[in-house]
Amino acid sequence: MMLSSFIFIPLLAGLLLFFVKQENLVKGISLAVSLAVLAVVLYAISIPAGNAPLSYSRVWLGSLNSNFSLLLDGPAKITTLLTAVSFVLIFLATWKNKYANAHNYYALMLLTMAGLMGVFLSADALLFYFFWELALIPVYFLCSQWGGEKRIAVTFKFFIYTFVGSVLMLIGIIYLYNKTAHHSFAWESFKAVVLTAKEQTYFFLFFFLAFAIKMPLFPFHTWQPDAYETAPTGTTMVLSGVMVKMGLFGVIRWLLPVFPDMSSKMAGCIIVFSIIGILYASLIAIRQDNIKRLIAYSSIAHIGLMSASLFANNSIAYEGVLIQMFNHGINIIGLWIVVDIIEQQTGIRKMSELGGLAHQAPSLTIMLVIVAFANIALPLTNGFIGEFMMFNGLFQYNPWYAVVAGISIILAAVYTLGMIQKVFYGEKSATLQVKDLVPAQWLALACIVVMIFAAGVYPKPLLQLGENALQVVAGSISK
Amino acid sequence: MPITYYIFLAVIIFSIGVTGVLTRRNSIIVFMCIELMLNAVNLLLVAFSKMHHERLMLQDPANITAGTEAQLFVFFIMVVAAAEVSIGLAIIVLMYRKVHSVDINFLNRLKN
Amino acid sequence: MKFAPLIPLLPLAGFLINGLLRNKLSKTVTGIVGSGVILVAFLLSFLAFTDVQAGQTQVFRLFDFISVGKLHIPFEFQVDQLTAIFLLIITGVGFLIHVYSTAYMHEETNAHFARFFAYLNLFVFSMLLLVMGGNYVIMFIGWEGVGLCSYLLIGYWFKNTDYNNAAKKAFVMNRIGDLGFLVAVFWIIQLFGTTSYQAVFSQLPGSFSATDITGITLCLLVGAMGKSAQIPLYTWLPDAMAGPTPVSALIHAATMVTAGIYMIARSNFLYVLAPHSMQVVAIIGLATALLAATIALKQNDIKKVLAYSTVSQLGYMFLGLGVGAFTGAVFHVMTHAFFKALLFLGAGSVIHGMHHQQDMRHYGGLKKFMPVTHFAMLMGCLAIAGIPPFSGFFSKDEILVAAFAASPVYYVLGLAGALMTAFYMFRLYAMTFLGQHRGDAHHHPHESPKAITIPLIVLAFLSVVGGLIGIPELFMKDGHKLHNFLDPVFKASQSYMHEHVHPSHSTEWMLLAVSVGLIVAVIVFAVRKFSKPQADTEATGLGKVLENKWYVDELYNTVIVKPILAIGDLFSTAIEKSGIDKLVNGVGKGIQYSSRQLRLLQGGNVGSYLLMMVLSIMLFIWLVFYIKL
Amino acid sequence: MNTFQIAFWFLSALAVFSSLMVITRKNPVYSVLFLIITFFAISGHYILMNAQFLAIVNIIVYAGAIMVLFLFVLMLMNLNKESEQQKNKYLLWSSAIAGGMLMVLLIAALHTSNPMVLQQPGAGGIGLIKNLGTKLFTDYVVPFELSSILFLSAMVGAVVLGKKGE
Amino acid sequence: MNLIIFSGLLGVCMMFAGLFMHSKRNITLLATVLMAVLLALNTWEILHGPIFTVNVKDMLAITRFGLLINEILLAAGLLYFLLSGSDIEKVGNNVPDYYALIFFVFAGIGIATSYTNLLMLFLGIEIISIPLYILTGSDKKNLKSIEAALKYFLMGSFSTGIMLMGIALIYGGTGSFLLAKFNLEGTPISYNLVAGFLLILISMAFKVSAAPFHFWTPDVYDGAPTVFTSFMATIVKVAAFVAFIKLFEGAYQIIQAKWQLVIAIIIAATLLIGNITAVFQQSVKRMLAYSSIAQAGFMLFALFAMNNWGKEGIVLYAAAYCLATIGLFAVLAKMEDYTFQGFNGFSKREPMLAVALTIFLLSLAGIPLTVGFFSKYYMVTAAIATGGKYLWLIILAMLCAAVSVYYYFKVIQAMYFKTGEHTAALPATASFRYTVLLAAAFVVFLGVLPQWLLQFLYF
Repeated sequence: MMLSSFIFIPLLAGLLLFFVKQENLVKGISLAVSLAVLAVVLYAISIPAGNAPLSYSRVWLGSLNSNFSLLLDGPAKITTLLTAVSFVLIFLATWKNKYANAHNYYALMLLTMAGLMGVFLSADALLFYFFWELALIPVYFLCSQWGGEKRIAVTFKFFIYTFVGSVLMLIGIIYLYNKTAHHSFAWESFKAVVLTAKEQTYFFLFFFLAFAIKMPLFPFHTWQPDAYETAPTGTTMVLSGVMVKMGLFGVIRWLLPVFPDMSSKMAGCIIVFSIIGILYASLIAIRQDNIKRLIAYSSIAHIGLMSASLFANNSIAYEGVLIQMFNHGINIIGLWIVVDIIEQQTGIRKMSELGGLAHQAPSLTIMLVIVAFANIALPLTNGFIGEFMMFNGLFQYNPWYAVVAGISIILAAVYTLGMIQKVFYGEKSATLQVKDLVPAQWLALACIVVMIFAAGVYPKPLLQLGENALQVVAGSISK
Repeated sequence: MPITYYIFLAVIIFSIGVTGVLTRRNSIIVFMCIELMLNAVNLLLVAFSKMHHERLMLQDPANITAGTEAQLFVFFIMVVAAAEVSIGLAIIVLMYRKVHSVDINFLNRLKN
Repeated sequence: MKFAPLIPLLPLAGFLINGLLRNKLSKTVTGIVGSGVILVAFLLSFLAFTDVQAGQTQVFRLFDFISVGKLHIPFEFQVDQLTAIFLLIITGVGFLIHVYSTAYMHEETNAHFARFFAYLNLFVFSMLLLVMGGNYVIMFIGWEGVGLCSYLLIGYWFKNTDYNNAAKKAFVMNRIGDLGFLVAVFWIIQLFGTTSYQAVFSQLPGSFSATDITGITLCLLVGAMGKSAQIPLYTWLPDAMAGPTPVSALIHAATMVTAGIYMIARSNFLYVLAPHSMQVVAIIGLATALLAATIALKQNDIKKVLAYSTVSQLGYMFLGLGVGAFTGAVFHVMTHAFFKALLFLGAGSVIHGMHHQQDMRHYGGLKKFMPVTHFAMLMGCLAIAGIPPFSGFFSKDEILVAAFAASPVYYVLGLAGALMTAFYMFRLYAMTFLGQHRGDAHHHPHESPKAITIPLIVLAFLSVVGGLIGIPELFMKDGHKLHNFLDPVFKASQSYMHEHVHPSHSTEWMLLAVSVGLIVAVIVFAVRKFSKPQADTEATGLGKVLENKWYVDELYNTVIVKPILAIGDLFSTAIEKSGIDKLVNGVGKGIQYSSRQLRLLQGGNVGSYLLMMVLSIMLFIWLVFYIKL
Repeated sequence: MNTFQIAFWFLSALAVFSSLMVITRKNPVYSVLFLIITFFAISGHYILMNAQFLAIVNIIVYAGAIMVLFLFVLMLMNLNKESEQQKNKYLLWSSAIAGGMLMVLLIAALHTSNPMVLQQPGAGGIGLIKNLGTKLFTDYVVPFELSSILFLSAMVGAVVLGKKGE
Repeated sequence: MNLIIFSGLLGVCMMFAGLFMHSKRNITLLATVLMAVLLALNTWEILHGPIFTVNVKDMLAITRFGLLINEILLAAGLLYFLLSGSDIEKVGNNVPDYYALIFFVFAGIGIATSYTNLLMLFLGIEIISIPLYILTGSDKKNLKSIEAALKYFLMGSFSTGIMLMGIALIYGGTGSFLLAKFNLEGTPISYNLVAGFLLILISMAFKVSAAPFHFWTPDVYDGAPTVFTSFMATIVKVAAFVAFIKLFEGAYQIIQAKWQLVIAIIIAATLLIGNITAVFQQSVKRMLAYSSIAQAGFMLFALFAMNNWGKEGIVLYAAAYCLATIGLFAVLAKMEDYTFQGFNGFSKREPMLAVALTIFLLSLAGIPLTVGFFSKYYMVTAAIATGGKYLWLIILAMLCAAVSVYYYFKVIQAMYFKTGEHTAALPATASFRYTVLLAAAFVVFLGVLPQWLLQFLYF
């Protein structure tokens, strides 16, 4: 019951918000709801589950054998925690932002949250697909309604692109369902399904394509920079911080355990593509002048590393991905918050037109520098832990992959430092007027900074969250 | 006569009807060609009726109504054709009243 | 000893206090906090040192840092002989630099002043983490930490784009090295299953393949190259002069650049098992020493000369490491810390006195304006040139002798480097302090305040006597105290060294005589030549090449930076926009195009509709009757 | 060749010929008349196959009522001239060929379908009104009644479409 | 059976109502009430059996499936009257006659969902078709309407000819018109039978507007008065589908391998043509016409698979498609501009309707949480359950579903993200808005619990 409250609290609150017209009340409710969810999530993940993870199941579609079943295992713990934390941060950081029809905006945000929670919790393939799409629909409206220029076309491309991936996944889900022993959508029976080699190839690819587009993995990434650039920043935070994790999570929950043989067979190919993507995105990021696109490409590079590590077929990389999912989410939200503050005040997102903001906004600068360094995995920040483990795992899979992928840490330094330099350093600009952080923003960024260091210095609690999952996947890898 | 002859005959007339539908532009003639097609079908049905009647009579001489269902079907086809004709001609007349033409290609606003 | 974990925490505390309260604290408080924590750390280090001297080494396991499956990386500190030496150097020299900074940076506003001290403290913290770490991962944390701090400090004056670029360059080049280090760490994890020094070294020599060990050591070397500014990753160090002078002193003397030496010395056991790597270390060291020395010959910026001299001296240390003289290398680190800190701080004093003029061509005759600085600098120059009994003599001599033992070629080239060192250092000395003053008449140079001169005097003293802890056998039996002290660290590996034939005492005497004689000759020549004002002529030929640092920066720019940017452009325009994205959009466009074409089927003509229907019927009849399935 | 066969061939030839005429005559009135001839020929076939009732109905309903209706409309519209525009030549020929091909295909598909040979007329009374009527009002009463709905709607339709005064 | 008898009778009632009632409003009201009565009668039949026992003599067989479909279609019809009644009034003067014709169509639907004899199929299809020809041409002032009627009529009669040829050939092959007699396992398959089935298949494909026999659909749907397009595109089409499925239900196994290929080709062509052509349309009405072709492609999966999934899928599809399309057309009929631009800024004009329309469009696109998702889901499941041989077809179908998102979402984009010239509210009553919203809510309800509807198949 507690698990379903992860979904239903934001869902019901979101529906309610459509009818609340006062802007401040709406904001307050959203923040309160996200805090409430965070509280519930924290409580749920702190329950020592013993060997059996927390779960909940109820018959949904009897004749289809599809249940409303939720499961809070390691990956789910991390991703739900990320979701809950992210939304609190987002609501906090964008407290001052003005939106036309704010109630609709916040309602859709909460619906997105519900969808995301559902994706991360479902242990039933049909339910998973349901939420998979449901998370997308509010985002479509958010981006199309409150986004920047060309928002309609860009969002549409994003939507159709991901939709194509997910319909293919649907075919896969139905096919597997048909192959299960008792026609069931349950995760357990999916894991037990026996397929021929040819079927495995097809349906592995179907599932993978859906996840790869969502992540996004090179070369399916082209929707992403545009979408990040045009979406309203609050939504961009959701997209980049949490939503891209849907793809990774999908791989963790539905691809690796269900297609263990195929996963190791295709691993080489996928890792190569991931690594190409890492370098490719990093190199493009170096040449970006638009700060939002820069962050978008940096995200592609980071996600590429995570996807490569997921297939590296060892527990260190896997665990690294889990905690990096959380850390990357936090860090990139931090980056977006800063970008949003700058854009809200100056209306500029071209780095060449910015500069010298450090004089006017020292706190902002410091926060950004910390977040940026966490983003390029400086030790003692959270980014390091995950990347260290992922590179380590990748190295064990194939040293050359780790070395080539490792070039990205150099390139990441280049573009991140370039960004800091162009935006914050240099002579004080006469035309740009930037005020330093307001309390809500300060609080959000401070939370992020604290999390960055906490997870960077003492990552054990986070690592333990994922440990449970480790056994699950380790079991399926050896299957 | 072998039944195939009747089949051929019906198919020939049917095809002539189809050809007429395809080649003519006068909607009344097109409609007449459709009637021709229906008559070909009727002919075929009657032939099959006869065929099955004879086949079944060989098995069971008492079954004198064997095969009549096809003839009744023909009867119904005629009924329906009559109804169809009344509507069809009404539509054609309607069109003629508006545009003074019965050319099927004359009205061509709905496309693409 | 039990307070040892506090040593890095103190600077961290200083960093936090200065950093978080930067708007509230006065400069005095900031200075006291900033220097005070280092002083306390130095005292604690000294206590630890005495404990170590008494033979007590210890590993502090604080908590589990990363612990997954079979991999356990604890957050641990290890204090042994090598660490103790480095602790003393870092906190000792670091403290002097902090004191010096209180005066040097006094013109900054409160907040920036505090920021500066916060960075300095963080720098020391990172370096302490680096040398105290009980495993490679902790070392890596410090390793990257110093990179970060160098970035922050070099770009301290963030208004200036050139400074920012220098800072970025430093960080990026360090990152290249860091990648090597990181790969080495992964390799170590794969090979040994752990990263703790004790656990790793206790498995050696073992039956590991030479490839693995060579690979690990080479990767570590890449890391060391980045941090210790060796060819090909040395170009950031001269540019790092963009930072305030105390920062240069800190980077060049006490921290950061010595990290590479520390790391290789720490991994000595691995290196001795990989003779090829050793050779590479030696060759790179030698090449760096020579290259940097040649460049230093023609530089006019006082800090640039010192910077290249640092690179050159680091090359010596690498040479020492490469030929197996680990003690010698560490020894040179120590003496170098003294005299290079001295030289930089002295140069800072000069710059301070000369109102931020750094070009030596505008100096001259400062001897009479700044006597203390002059004296200290002279000591420093003598020490770095290797005149006995100054400290540099002993350490450099030890390395050269070891190099001779490995190969006379190393020795000859090393000696050539040493001669150049003497030459450019005394060129610097002469141009700065001797002759006539060439600067503006109305900007009178002045001696620096006490907070600057006292550290200079202390360092001058250390530069003079610092070498005495390592007197070679030649002069005194058991005179090499440092060797004895460090012996436990290197003992295990020494037995696996390829024994070089140790030169006989007579050879050693001869070598000494030759080197000292030549150096003195060079010094005399340099002093004579550069005391007089130089004709301001355009350099030509080799001179121009040297003045432009062998055009290495330009080479890197053309061969690496520009192609990468070009590839980035290519990717973002050709492949991203008109490649992949066009393909994706092309699908959409294709559908729209086919939509436009397909709707032409719907011509609005009943006749053609019927015709198409009939044709379709025929198709299906044909399909059903004439296609066998 | 007996009379039955002679009648068969004659009627078949007549039917095919006149139906060809239907689709080739420019003047729609001729087409109608040839169609009526075709109906007569077909009715002749019905008689050959003992379907006397249908033969009569065919003539009364089709030739008598329906075709007169057609003729009436044609006359009403004054379309008895050769006013019909020709189709595009290519379309015309392709249509004709398509029709021919359809015939060939169907014949080819069905030429071996059934070896059954029909007997001479007179055997059995399936075409008698009595038999048909019995069957129609017992087994086929449901469709018979339901066809009234069809007529009702046709009637309503004629009103809806034909009524003036909009 | 109740449906067939009473819809005929009620049709006659409507005919005569015109004599006594002169207020169009009242006529609509009467028709709505009568439709509700019809719905109640069908419900009664589901629960308690028919009111009259008629000896149908192998002509009809009332099945639960048929009754459920009737029930859905009647409910859709009621919704249609409620939403579009006021627009029916505007088509012309013969309002009672239009209603009468619609009731007659329902009689045809009753036949089409329960026939067991090809004669009844033929009659049913004709009873459905002939009123539709009339309704299509009922806007006599409008040349488009007449053109549509002519086209529909000519092509419809042509396809009737094809169907009759097919029936004749089948009769030649089997000697019977009974569906039950077709499944002659073990006996050699006669060519007559094959050709006959093929021809019937083609004519039924025509009726459900499957490509390449779909050509009439866009033109007729576009030209007919919008209210009647709504009726034709939804209720009638579903009925035709059910008739189609019933036809092949018994006869299918005989020649399954070949049939599957033929139907697969038809499905592929239908999906491609429907979806792709819809992309470039400028008029929402015409887009919906193509979309109805596209949806037909999905419904054909039921025929392709011919298993229980497909049947359940058709039930859901009937509900999904009718609700959404009737709702869309009802709003469309009140719009002054049928192009996509006409919907610009619609969310400002009619926020409630915009939400409902969005839900309808999402349902048509097959997005989860709407019944449209489950209807597509069941179809795909049905197809997959036949084995992996036609995976390409399923992939194609799903990709086409993605294409369909393109044109459905264009309406959503126009409604929400663009600003339009028209700002006044639609000429619609509050009850209209609430009814549409209720229908949308029902779409969502079925989208969460499709079982609620499907359970009626099996109790």
